[in-house]
Amino acid sequence: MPVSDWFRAREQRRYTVASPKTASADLPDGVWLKCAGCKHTVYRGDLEKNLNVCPHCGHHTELTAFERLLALADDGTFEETDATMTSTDPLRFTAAKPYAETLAAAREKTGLSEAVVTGRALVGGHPAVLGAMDFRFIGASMGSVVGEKVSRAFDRARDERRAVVFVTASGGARMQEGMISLMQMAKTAAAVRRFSDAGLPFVAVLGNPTYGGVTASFPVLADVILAEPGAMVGFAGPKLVEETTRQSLPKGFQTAESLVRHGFVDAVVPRTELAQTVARVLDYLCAQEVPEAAEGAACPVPRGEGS
Amino acid sequence: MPVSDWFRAREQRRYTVASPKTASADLPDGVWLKCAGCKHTVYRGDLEKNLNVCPHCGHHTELTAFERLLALADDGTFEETDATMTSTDPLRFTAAKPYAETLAAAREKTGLSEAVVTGRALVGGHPAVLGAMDFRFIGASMGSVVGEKVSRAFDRARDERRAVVFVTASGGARMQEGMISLMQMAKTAAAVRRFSDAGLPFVAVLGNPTYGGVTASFPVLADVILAEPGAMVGFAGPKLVEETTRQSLPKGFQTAESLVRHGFVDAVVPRTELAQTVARVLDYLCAQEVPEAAEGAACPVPRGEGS
Amino acid sequence: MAAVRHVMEFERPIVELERQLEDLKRLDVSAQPELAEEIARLESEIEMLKDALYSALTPWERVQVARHPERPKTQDYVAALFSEVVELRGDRAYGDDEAMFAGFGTLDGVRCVVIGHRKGKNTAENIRRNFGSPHPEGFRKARRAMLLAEKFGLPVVSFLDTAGAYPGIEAEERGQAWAIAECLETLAGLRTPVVVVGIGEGGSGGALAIGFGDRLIMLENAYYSVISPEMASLILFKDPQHAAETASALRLTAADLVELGIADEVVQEPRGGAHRDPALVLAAVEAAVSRALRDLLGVPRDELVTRRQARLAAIGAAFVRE
Amino acid sequence: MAAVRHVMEFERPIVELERQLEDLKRLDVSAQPELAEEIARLESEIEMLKDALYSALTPWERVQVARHPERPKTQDYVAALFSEVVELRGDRAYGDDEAMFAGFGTLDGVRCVVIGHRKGKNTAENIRRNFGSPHPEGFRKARRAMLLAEKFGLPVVSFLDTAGAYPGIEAEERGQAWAIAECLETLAGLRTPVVVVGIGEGGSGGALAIGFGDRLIMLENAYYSVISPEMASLILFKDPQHAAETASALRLTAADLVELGIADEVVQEPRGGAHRDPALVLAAVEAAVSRALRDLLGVPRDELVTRRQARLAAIGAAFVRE
Ligand SMILES: [Zn+2]
Ligand SMILES: [Zn+2]
Repeated sequence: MPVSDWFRAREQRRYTVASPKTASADLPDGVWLKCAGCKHTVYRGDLEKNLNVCPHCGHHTELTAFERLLALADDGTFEETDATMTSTDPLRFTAAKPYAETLAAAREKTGLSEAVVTGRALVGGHPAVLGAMDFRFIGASMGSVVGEKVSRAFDRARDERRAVVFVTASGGARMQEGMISLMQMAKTAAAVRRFSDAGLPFVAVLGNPTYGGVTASFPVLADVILAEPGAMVGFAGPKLVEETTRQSLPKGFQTAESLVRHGFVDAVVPRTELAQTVARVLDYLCAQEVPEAAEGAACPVPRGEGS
Repeated sequence: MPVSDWFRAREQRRYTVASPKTASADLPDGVWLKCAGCKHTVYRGDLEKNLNVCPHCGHHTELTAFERLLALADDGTFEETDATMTSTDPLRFTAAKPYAETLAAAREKTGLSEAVVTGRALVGGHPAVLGAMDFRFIGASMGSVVGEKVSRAFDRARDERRAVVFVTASGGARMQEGMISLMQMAKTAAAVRRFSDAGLPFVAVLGNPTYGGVTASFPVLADVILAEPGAMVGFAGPKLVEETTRQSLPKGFQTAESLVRHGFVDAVVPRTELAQTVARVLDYLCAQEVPEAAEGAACPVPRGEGS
Repeated sequence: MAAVRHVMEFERPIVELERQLEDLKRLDVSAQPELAEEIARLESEIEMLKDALYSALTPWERVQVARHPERPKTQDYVAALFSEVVELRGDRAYGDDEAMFAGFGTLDGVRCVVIGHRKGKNTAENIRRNFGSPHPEGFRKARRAMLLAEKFGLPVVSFLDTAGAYPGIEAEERGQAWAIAECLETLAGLRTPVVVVGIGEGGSGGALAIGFGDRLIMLENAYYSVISPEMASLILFKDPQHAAETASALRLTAADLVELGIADEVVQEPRGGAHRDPALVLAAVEAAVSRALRDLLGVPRDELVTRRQARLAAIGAAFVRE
Repeated sequence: MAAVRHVMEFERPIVELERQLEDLKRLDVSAQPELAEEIARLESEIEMLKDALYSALTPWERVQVARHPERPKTQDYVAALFSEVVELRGDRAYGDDEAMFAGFGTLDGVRCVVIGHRKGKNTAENIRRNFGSPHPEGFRKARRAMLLAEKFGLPVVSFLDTAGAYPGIEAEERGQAWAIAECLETLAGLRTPVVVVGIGEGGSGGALAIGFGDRLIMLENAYYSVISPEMASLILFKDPQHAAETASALRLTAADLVELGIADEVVQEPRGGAHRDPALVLAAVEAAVSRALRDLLGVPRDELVTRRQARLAAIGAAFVRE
C-alpha cells in the first residue's frame, strides 16, 4: 500500500465528516434559478451538483465556506478546527449599528460562528490544513477571530508538517474591530512567514471577491496562487479607484484573468477542476525529489498524529 | 586611537603606493582641451585636478582605471593585485583581426595588462577590495582575464572580510573569447553570490558607458549602486534598441539619471564627491550596530593580514 | 512658535475671537478706558478656550491635526534626527517612488536604516510625492531597505504618515496588495530592531506595510486606523458626514492604541499640535527613538523576532471566545 | 519523417536537384529507356550530396538549422518529455512574459521545475511570445520558478532557445540587465540540481540567464554564443556579410562547447536537423535529461553548489597567464 493510500485509510478512520451545516442557506426557495452570467434559467439541483458553476456559461456563483472545503478535501477527510470561535467586540463598536448585533445577525444567517472555516484534511492524499472564507458573514471581513483562526491554521500546519490550502473571498479588514483588525494583516503574514520558513507549501485560491486587507496579507504570500474564473481581486475596490483617479477602468480590471497577465496569479482554474489542480500542485510541492533536504522537508509523516 | 585610524596607519606602513602608470596617456599633447559637454576650452591641468570633470558644465570625461582607483582609495593605501594577468587567446580568434594583435595593441596603448585593475585599499578607513575598469582596453570588455580578476577580487574580499567597491565602464562581453567570455557573467555573478552570502558589503559605481554582459552580471548585484552623472548604462546599446524597435528613444534613455527614476540606481554622484559618498555608505554597511550577528558580520579585523 | 497659516475647522471659533481681539486692539484705548478691561477679558477668555479646546480634542479633531499641512513631515524628522544621511532610491524592478523615503542615517551615534512615507510641503512637492500615498514600487523600495538593514545589522526606524496606499489603476495593476503583503512578511521576520513612529496619518494597509515592529511610538495627535473616518462613515451611514462619530468608534488615537496594546508610548505635542512648535516635537521624538533603539540593540536577534511575533500573535487573541 | 516547408539557404542546391529529379520522373520512361538510369544516378547523387552536406555542416549552417522555424520548440519538449504539467505564470511584480515558460512537470517519474524560452510556431504565436526574446519579467518569472524548485527540493530542467533578451525600450527601462544578473546569482547558488538543454538558439545573456547549471546538454545543431554571428560581423567587419566567418571564429557549436569544457554532452540529430524527425530527438533528449537527473539527485545539495561554482570558476581560468 503506497504511503498516500495508507494515510487516506488511516485518516478516514480518524476524522469525522463535517457536514455542510448551511449549504444553500442563501439561495431562494425556488427550484429554478436565473444565472447572473447568462440569464439562463438553471435547475437548482444541477447548479449545486456543478459546484454553483452555470452549466450554460461557466459563471461561478458564490459558494459557502463548507461547500468550498468539501469540494477540495478528499472524501470524508475534513475535520474542522476552532469551530466555535467568536469575537467579543473589542471596541464596543456601535456606530450606525452595534457590532454585536451585526455579529449576531451574521451568525443567525449563516449558521457559522465566524467568517472563516478551517480544519485538517487530505487533499489528493496530502495531509493539509484547509481554510475557506464565507462571504455571507459580514463580507468575510477579517477581524480578531479570522486573524486568529488563520494564524492558528498556519501554526498547526507547521507543527504537524502539513501543506496549507486556503480559499479566500473577502471585502477586507473588519472595520468594526478597528486597529485590531488592521493588525491581523501583520499577524497572519507573520504566521505565513513562520510556516514558509519551515519549507512547507502554501497554495492559495483567490475567490470572488477578494479585496483590501485580506488580499494584502496572507493569501498572496502563497507559493502558488490560483484564482477562480472572473474573480475580482485587488487592494482598493474598483469604485474607490474610479472615484480617486477619475479615469474609466480598463476592461477586465482586477479580474483573475487580468491578474494572470499582470503576473500575480499562476492560473485561473474553473471550480470543477480546482480539487484536481490543487492536488497536482501539492504532488510537486510535497515531492522533495532532492533528498538531502535535512531541514525544511515538506509533508513527511505528520508528527503528533499517532497519539 | 580609533580602530579606523589604527588601520589607516597600519595599512599605510604596509602597502606600497601604486603610481598611475598611464594617467592621461590618451589626452592630446595640447595644454588646452575642448570640453565635449559645453565646448568651453579648459586648461588640462585644471581638468585633471578636478578628476576630469569640466569646471564649467560638470561634464565627466573618461578616467583611466588607476585614476579612478586612486581617487577612491585613502591616500597611499592602494596595493594592486593580479597585476600581470593576461589572456592566452583561448579561441585563437582571427576574424577581421587576430585577437592577439588586438590585445597587444591595447597593452601598448594603455600600459595595462588587461581591462580591469583590482587591489586592496582602505576606503574611508574601511578595508576594501577595489576594482576599476579601463575603457581604453578593448572597450573594457570582459573576457577570461577580467572575469578571473573580478572573481578573485570578490573571493579575496570574502577571505579577508573586506568590502568591495567596483567602478565599471565596459562595452560588454569580449567577443574574441566567445563562450568563455559569456560564461564570465555567470562566473562573476557566482563570486558575488559567495561574497554576499558571507554578509559583506558591495558598492558599485556605474561609469560611462556600462553595457551588455558587464552590466548584466556582477555590478548590478551590489547592495548600493551609485552612478556617475550622465553615464550611459544598459543591457542593449541604444543603437541596437533603436534599430530593433524602430522607435525613437525617450529623452535621457539609459542615462544614470533615468536609471534612478526607473528604480535601478540609488544615486547619481559627481566624481568629485564620489570618494566621500562611498566612504559614508561603507560607514553604514560596515557598522553592524546589531551585535548578535554571529555569522556574517561585515568588516571586522581582516584575517590573514597579521602575517 | 512657528506662524501657522492653515486653520482647522474646529479652530474657527478661536480664530474669530482672535480677529475680534485684533479689532479691539486697533481702537483708541485712551478714548475708551473700559476697552483695556474688555481686551484683557477677551485675551483671558481666548486662553481658557484654547486650553479647553486643545486639551480635550476629539478623535475627529485629532485626525484633522494629524493631517495639518504644516505638521512636521518625514523629511523634517530625517533632517532633524539623523546626521550623515544617504538616501537610497528605487525598487530594482520598476521605479523610484517619491512618496516613500529610504536611506541611511545616524541618530545619537547609532547608524540606522530609515524609511517613511513622504508627503510634500506644498502642492508641487505633493504632486511629485503623490500626497504621500505610495505605489507598489514605494513598498518594494522600503522592503529593499529593510533587507539591507537586516543584512548589515542596522536597526530600522520607520515614520508613518500616509492617508493610505494609492488606490490607482496602475498601482493595482502593479500589485499593490502583493507589495504590501511582502513588506508585512519581511517585517514579521526581520532579524534587526524595528522602531516605528506614527507622526501624522496612519492610513490602513499603506501605513501598516512599514508600520509595525518592536516599538510603536505615537505622537499625541497622530492617528492609525483600519479605514479613514470618512470612508467608514460612507460605508456605515451611506453618508460621509458621520466622520466624527466613526473617528470615535474606530479607536484610532494614540491613546486608544496604547490601551489596545498596539502602541507602546505617546509623545506629547504642544498645545494646538506639533506644527505649533516643531522643534520641541522633533527633540521629543529623537529622545524617544534613541531610548527605544538603545533598549532594542541589546536584545539578541532571534529573541527580537520571537518577541515581535508573539506580540503580533497576541493582538486580538484576547478578544476571541472559543 | 515530417514534411518540411522551410528551406535553408545552404539546402538550395539539393532542393534544386530534387526539383530536377521530380521533373525527370514526370517524363515517360518507356519512350526514353536511358531516363531510368539518369533518374537512378541523380537519386544517388542527391543522397551522396545530402550525406556530404549534412554530415559536415559549417558553424554558420548549424546556426541556420538551430533557427529553423520547424525545429522542435520548448513547448514540444515540455509536452513530450513531461507528464502532469502545471504551468506557473507571472513574476509577482509586473507581468507574465509569454516568451518564457515556467512550470512543474514529471519526467520518467521525477518531479521537476521546468523553465525555457518559448518561441512561437507561427507568426501569431511568435508575436505573442515576442519571438522567444524575454523581457525582464520573463527572467523574473524564471527566477521565481528556480526559487520554488530550491524551496521544495525539485530539480530544474531548463530549455534554451532564444536569439537573446529583447533589446527594447521598455525592456531596458524595466531593468533587463538587473533581471538577468539576478537569475545568474540565483542559479549560481541554487541548492538543487539544474540540467540545461540547448535545443536551438543560445543567444548571449538572455540564454545564459537560464543557461548554466550542473549539466549542459547540447543538441548537435544548437548553438550558444556570446553574440550573434551577424552582429559580430557588423562590429568586426562593419558589414553583416561575414557571418559565416564569425560563426566559425566564435566557436559556438555544440562540439566547440564540449571542447571548451562548457557543455557536457551532445545529442545527435537526424540528418538535416531535428525538424526532420522530432520524435527521435525528443526521445533522445528525454533519455539524456533522465540520466543527468538521476546522476544529480544523488549528490548532496551543498556538494552540488560547490561543484557548480568550481566548474564556473574554472571556465577561462586555464586561459589566463599571470
Ligand atoms: Zn450562466
Ligand atoms: Zn564643460
